[in-house]
Amino acid sequence: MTNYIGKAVKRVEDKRFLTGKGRYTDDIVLPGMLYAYIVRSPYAHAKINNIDTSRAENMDGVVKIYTGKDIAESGINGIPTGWQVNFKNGDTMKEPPHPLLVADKARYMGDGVAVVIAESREEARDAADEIDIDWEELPAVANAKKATEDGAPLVHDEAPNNKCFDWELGNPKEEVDKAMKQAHHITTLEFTNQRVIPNAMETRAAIGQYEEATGKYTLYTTSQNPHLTRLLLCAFVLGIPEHRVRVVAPDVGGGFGSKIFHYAEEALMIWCSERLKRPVKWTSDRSEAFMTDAHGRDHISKAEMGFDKEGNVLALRVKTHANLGAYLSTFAPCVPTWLHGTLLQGLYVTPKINVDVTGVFTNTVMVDAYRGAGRPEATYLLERLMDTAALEMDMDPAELRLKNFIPPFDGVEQPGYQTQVALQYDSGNYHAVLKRALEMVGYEKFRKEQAQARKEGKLLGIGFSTYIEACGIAPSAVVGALGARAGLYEVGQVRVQPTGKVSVFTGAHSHGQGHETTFAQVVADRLGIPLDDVEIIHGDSDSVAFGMGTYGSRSLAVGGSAIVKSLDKIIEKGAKIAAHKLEAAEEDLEFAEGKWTVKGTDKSIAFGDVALTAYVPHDYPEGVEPGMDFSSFYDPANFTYPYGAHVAIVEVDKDTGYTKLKRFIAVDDVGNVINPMIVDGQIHGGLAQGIGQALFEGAMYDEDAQLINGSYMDYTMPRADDLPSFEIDRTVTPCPHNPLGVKGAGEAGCIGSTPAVVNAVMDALRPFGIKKDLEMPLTPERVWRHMQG
Amino acid sequence: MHLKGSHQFNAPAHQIFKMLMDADTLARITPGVSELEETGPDTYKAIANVKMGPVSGSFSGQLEVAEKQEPESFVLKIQQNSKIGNVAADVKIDLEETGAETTTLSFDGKARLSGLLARTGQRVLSGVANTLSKQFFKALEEELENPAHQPA
Amino acid sequence: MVTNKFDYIRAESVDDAITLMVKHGMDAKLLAGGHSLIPAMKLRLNAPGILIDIRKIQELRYIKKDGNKLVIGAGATHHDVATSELAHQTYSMLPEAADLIGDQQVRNMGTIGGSLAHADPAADWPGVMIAAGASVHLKGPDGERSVPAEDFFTGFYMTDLQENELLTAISIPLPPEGTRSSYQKFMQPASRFAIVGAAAAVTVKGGKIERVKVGINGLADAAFAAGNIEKALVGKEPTEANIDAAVESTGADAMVMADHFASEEYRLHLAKVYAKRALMAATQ
Amino acid sequence: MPTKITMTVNGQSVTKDVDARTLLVHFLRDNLQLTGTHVGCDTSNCGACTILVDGHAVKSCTMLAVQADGSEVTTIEGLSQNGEMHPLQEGFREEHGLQCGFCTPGMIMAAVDLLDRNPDPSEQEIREGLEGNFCRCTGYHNIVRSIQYAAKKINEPKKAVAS
Repeated sequence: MTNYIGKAVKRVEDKRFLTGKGRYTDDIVLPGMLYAYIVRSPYAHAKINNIDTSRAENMDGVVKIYTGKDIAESGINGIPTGWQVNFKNGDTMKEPPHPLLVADKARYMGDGVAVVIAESREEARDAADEIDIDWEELPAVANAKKATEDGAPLVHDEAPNNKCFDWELGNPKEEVDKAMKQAHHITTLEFTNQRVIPNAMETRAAIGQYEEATGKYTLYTTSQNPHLTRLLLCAFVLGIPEHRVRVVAPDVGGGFGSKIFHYAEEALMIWCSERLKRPVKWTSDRSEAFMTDAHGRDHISKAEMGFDKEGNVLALRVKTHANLGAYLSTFAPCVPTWLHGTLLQGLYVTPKINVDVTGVFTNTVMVDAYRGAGRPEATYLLERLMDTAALEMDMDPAELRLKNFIPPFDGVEQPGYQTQVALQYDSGNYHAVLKRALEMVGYEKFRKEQAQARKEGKLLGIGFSTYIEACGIAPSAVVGALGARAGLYEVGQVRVQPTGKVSVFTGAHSHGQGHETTFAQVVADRLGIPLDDVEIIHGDSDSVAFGMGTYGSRSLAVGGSAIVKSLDKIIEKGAKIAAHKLEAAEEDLEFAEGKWTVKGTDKSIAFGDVALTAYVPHDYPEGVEPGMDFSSFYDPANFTYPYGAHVAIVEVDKDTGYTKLKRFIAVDDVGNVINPMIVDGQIHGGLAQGIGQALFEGAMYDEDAQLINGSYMDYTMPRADDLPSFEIDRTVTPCPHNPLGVKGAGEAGCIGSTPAVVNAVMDALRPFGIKKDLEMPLTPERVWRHMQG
Repeated sequence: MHLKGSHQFNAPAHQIFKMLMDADTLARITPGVSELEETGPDTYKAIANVKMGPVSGSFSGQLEVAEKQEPESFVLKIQQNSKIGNVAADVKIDLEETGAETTTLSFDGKARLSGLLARTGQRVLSGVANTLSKQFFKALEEELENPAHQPA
Repeated sequence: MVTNKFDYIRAESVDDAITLMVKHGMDAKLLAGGHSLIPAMKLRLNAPGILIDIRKIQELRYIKKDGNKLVIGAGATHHDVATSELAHQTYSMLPEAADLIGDQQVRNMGTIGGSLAHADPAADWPGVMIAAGASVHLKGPDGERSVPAEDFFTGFYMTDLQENELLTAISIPLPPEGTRSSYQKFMQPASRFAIVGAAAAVTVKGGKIERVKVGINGLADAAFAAGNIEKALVGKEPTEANIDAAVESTGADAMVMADHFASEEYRLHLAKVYAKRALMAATQ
Repeated sequence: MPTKITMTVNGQSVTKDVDARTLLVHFLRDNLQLTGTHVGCDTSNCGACTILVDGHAVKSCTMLAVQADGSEVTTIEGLSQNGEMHPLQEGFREEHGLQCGFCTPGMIMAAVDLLDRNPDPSEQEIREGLEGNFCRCTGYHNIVRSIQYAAKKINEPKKAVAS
């Protein structure tokens, strides 16, 4: 009855969303609130000679206009970076200042120049049109590889050749070169993993509120991690006292990575509010979101994989130029390095791996984590290599993978698997997921259908992708050594109320993942109480002690584990009280179904009675404190490593190059599952985004680094009729090192699906010969040109 | 955006060239241009009102005639700014006499857009360019046929 | 996202709308469904001083048979056409095309008159109206006139509409027996406008094509009638080989548009493919 | 110059002065505090702002409040009757048709129109019927299931009566 783990419990949070009662940042209206509109650079790179705000200042409703000069003169710092990656020679990465508004020079189209604050949204917008800026356009660069060439426009004077860092991981280059020389066959791919725009359906928004009487600051913001935002805001940007700052991330309409970061607008709203002594709200337009939300991916890579005669992988060599954009976003340096290079072992026993990454500044929006962050890039690279190699060596792509997989290990009886690229995988049976996927797709039958279809002139294709990812990024000591400037633990507080109802405070933030349900299931199940007796509180730094937020599929593995630690403390303390009340020895008690029972008797005391006793401690064990409220910090021992096998079946229209995704099969292993309905939902959403990258999405910059598809009229979002119903299944290999045995499911779908779709299209195009130059997204024209020769 | 096009006129090259060098004529035949004021040798201040379907904007900026090779070619350098975005274009104009009284005018150049126009206007750009060049050629043709408009 | 300031007037009738246009001149714009105009105004790509709302003029919203014609009022929404049995009986391509415009919400608001007057070259109606041999009815201060659809679209967002004229209706001659039609569209995947759309109306008698009309939109800066296809097919049998040969010259004289979704070469290729698909669907 | 407008919103008549340029979505959110209707884009593609005007789904970000003068408007807040969730609301909950919840009100209102036009849609018809609404969370998989659930729930009593 109170057994909730593993059940598809309907979501607790749904009712408010279904009835229009969700509370998103832009829904909040505070007394006396002002509205901000940010004037942005139309140029990707330009000097500001002069800004004339005089006309705008006199317009109706305008309260104040601030420019970058005002910000600079106030003496505050810019937006910091949360991760440091050094040059190979040991030099610190280049970390140029990132002001809230620029004063001298704009470095990307959309760089903030001035903010208009008015009594209404309309008046702020009208006044912005009347600000005259004397621009001096400078040459700009958007392409990461071109940006490193001599003579390329410099984004920051302090970063020669626009290099932020260069970085290497794995076996020494010479060892890899040597292994490559032994190879019977080398598959080489040169490609761009294009820039995609996260497009959470809720655009970013921020309200800054300073109350003069109390000296208290409140920031309402669309954030995936309010505590980190508070820390950065206080310690690095504004230097305001952290204990007087409250950051609230109320309901947040999706993030997908783009709302992890601390953005300039958040600090700016607080800064403005402090000056004007009134709350100030900024809500991004979608057009603005396109050009200011941190984008994802944007790697230019050359990848080579060497094989022996039998098809065993011998070595992998990767050189990547990673576009970081114009400034360093919060986790930007970490994504193409520690979240990408470390995943290049994939599922394969590759004996030698070397990865070399150059982080590059360009005149584009910041690039940072986007669903999967680094891991999709690594997977795309490996899985395109695998399918291409299979084609080139005339082997079956599934067979080639099965041959090269790391043998099964559970991380308990068998040790974890040490890779060539710094990680130790926790547990896995990689053959099992692919075999299950082949079974679901009906592989042999499909190949026959395909052969028949080809005879009829139809282009059917099948593509595979098997992946591993690293979730629940940790432990703090390790990530600290790798450059993280924050710990990556999580906080979980469980407060049992006197009536036995339970409030749980978590630093993990939910913006669609269903924490209010999943976490409640864990708590109710462990305490043996009804789900309805548990409330999950998140997203408010005044309620929740601390937290590191939600990203990298860390919530349950790290945040959930912190809660479990607190639950253990609750049960332990409860046992003391129960033993006293039952006049039994603690070790004679067992806790199950919400009560402590003296083993072998029917003597028991319910959880609620123990809770009441804790708060009304009239008859109470000696030396035990009243109350029942525990907080725990959980710092994980290792990452978790979900994995899976995805298969796509496509049909390409010979006449137009249009690709129709006909089937998509995904078998994922995310460890133990608390709520299968929610996990399935996470997989579905990830698949759509990964398929989106393969077929539809991609930011386009022209030669002047102008973003030319910055609206839904030009940036293709996957729609319902672009996708099939997904066929999904899972295997379960528990994570051996966290108490719930969970691995994380948020990004899996997005990581595995992209290469599966591209591989399927390449397979469909097999009758046109083996070519490798098809770049994502696979637009009809690209595919058509590929067929033309 | 690449700008390219050509049209044959029933006039000798030097006549067309001369017309194109005349500010008043140029102002009359260039679609959208409402004002062209000479600010220096071969340099003009230009005001344009573009009204096309969903887009309507007032542009102002500079127009410069460079690399003059009378009567064969010149380069038109345009910089126009507006609230909805900015346009910068370098267009080479070639006049080739294909007969005694016939000349082919061809242009080839690049327009660079920034701001809102660049971000939202992609779908319509080549159509705009096509229509504007059609209008320009038509207007030039009419000028050539109308002796009253011949520059002195 | 907010528009510039403007004044708003709701016209009560067609004549009222014309009077208002005359009164306010160039500063005014007509607002029908608003689905092209309002987004542009929100982006501030356009800032009319006055909007004259004609959406609620009931005399503009109808679909009826009038003698040997189907007449569609300018105020009929795309949804009205998509669900009109009369329209379906006349040319099946009418509801077919209506159903491919934007999305349901857009079809509920957007009007056929608004779309035709707006003359987006990538819109679906112009090609269909050309293939249907429709006439566009206009009314202005000086009275009424009608223009064949084929001549109505003059350029990029440009039509034969004169200042202060209002598009009131579209009339479509009922097709001869043995006529079938189809509209086929290759969508721009983001906006769902046509990269290329081809509408074909074909009358087959005694196994031979007696009459054929093909309208192409999306390819050039205005929708146009593919006369070459018509010439090549009249009198021929509606075979795939004949159609293949006929569509080969599609768009040969057109100033083909290009954008990042489709280059000139690809667009031109698509025009042939889609002209063929429309003709095949209307004959096979 | 403000214009006085009157409309029925979720069954209640409201009269307010608005500027001509006030979008219907802003009118609902700012003037009537009906914040269940969301703004997700500015080009009328995403559908987050979908509501019913005179029974038809429209994008309230692409309609002026003055255009809705005299109309009957239904928003997500007005969908449940007597405290009972509409079958679509129930379907979205039962089939996990929502995650972050931002697109959900618009998605549901579009689905109301869809089922109104086609009470027993196929999966393909549902997918096509949602072309005006973006969801970034669910991959649409469970949204389709949710609408199927609602269709079944709405049709079952009818079928029972018919037989």
